[in-house]
Amino acid sequence: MRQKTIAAVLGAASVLATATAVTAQDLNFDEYRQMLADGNPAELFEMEGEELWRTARGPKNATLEQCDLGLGPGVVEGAAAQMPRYFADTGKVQDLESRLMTCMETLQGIPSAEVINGKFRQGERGKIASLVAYVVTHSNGKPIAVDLSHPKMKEMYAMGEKAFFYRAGAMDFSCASCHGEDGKRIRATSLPNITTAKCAAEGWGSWPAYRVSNSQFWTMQHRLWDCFRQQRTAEPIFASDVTIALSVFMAGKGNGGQAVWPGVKR
Amino acid sequence: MNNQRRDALKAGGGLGVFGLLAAAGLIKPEMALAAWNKSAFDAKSMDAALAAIGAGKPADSADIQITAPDIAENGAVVPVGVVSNLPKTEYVAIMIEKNPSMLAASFEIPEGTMADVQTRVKMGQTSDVFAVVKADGKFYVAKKEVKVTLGGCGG
Amino acid sequence: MKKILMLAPLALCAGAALAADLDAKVAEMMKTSFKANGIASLDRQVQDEIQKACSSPNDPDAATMKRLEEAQLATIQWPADGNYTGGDWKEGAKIAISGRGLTWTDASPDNNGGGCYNCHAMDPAEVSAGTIGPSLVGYAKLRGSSEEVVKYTWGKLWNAKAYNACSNMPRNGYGKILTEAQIRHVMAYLFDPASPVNK
Amino acid sequence: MASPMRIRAASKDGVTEVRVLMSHPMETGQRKDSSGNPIPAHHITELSAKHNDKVVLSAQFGPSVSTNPYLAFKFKGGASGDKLVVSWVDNKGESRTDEVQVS
Repeated sequence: MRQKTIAAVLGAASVLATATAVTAQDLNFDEYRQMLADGNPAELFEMEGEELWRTARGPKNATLEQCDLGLGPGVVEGAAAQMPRYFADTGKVQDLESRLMTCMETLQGIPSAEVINGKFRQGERGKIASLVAYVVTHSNGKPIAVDLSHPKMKEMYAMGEKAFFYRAGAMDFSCASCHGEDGKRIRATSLPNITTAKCAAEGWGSWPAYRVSNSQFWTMQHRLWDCFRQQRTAEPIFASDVTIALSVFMAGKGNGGQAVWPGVKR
Repeated sequence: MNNQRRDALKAGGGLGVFGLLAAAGLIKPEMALAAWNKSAFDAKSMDAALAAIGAGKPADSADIQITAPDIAENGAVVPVGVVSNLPKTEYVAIMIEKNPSMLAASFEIPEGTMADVQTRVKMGQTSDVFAVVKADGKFYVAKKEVKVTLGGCGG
Repeated sequence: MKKILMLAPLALCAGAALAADLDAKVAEMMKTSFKANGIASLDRQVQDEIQKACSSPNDPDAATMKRLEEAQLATIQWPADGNYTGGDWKEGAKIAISGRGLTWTDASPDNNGGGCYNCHAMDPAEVSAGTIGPSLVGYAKLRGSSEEVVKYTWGKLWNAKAYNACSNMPRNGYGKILTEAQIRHVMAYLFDPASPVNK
Repeated sequence: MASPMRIRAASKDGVTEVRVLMSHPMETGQRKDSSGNPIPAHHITELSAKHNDKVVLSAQFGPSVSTNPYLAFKFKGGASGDKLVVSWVDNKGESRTDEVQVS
């Protein structure tokens, strides 16, 4: 994409780069990933999430069984595949995590601030992750089907696309620095080109995921938070507009692709 | 699905855990006495680890299959499966040559159970993975190399 | 875009106004959606000229690129004593491997890695090498160590945007990611005949 | 208390295949925390699986087994509705037992 011929030096460099293959080895992890797909430890979080969904908690001592994820109160089947979506009751575009936060506040009386100001994998935010594991499992294998027709969804998509290319921080990175070209890797990790429908679906449709490198279950909010950390920006606020906008952009771009939820990652 | 949780056994103090399990009728009393093979798990060389499980110098065998990826995306979780086609296989051990603790796991295979186990192990670096099998009283071995790579931004 | 312009100039005017509105909203969002944490302060969300110019799918026009590059070139600090490559390649290897530093989980803004392997192949024995940037395997063996190559490499390490305003490569020297001494070690890693990069 | 295991046991053509996921840190004892203090070893040491009243597998684990361990094995026999019980203990004396019906 951004290839430019500058000095003769760099011109020579690109020729030489093709002449000296790094290693003959193509880093193909298909076999490895296939072996992990059966018995994804994310199932342990899913079990916890299912129990949490049905457990009366919070000041109102209520369960989440009346939580409306967009398909009606209590409907979990297929709900995640259609998120983020515009919710009339909050007047906001919400992803799964921010919607669960709303349900916990309205049904159970658990203040959203506890989640927003909390830490990943701890307290109420940690509980949301387990709930996410449970909810997304009920959209596993379904096509990503995000409705972009509402004006607020359209706006979020447009803002997400802009945010995707927004360079900032100590290293000048944008999301596109790593996810804007086909077939690239950071070290041995392959990077989906989110600007294509196919790879946007692969990216969106494979998170949340269990990460084998640290044995943690990461939601998309967590994934984006750590992308920004590595981008060397300031810290994104949990469920803030930028996280929702990027989610709408990715999910919308990947519409029609298959969700493989929860995923398992390196 | 979660009725499992309700059957959870709360381990109390006092009784040794396996004693407690045995008392609860969940395991055989013999097993409660079978101690974890500390010297084998603490062994710092392959020879010492093999000696500690009583394997000595096992013979190479083509009847042992190791299922593991040629290349792993992360060393924290490497799937390893062992199938032994040796008659009367009674024991299977998985060892990682370049790990600080070489013996990863061992399995007692009672009669009626197939010599076909899978688990996942940590690997600090590219290494040979060994499957040591005891069949009809004798020890055999097979190995397979697994390459371990590094990913991510490293920050 | 050009076709739309010819067919419906009015719609474009409206579109341009909306686009400016959108840009303003996005710039606002890129501040209000973030908070300072440790060394990662909120001013990181404010774009400088380069970041702003390079925040769309396409690079700016050639004249703009040239102007930006000239300004970046002027920021490069060349070694006062002319010592470009006299670092320790072994130290350079450590810097090239380490991707650490400057995140909100790093306590200090100093002692950062260069993260070179995140994007580049260098030592051919290192399998886990990224491909966002070109392979640097055999760097000096293939390019030689002429003054031109050495100076270009120093400049590229110090401020990659001087040679391509919208390069994906961080501005290591200008951005205080690496110190001059660290850059010299990385230079040695690239140029020392004993370095595995050149084996 | 330790979190529940996810156990699946399916019988087909006279063979029951068992797959178990355990929730456990499997800490090696070789890592350090952010302040540089060593994190003590904490890992499952022994595991057993019983079909009705018969032990069908017993295992010993060291710290090299991955966090949240996975185990799969097969035994002859077993029918839909049979009881399958898996128990583990770790080096700190914590334990967990879960059971499922063979499907």
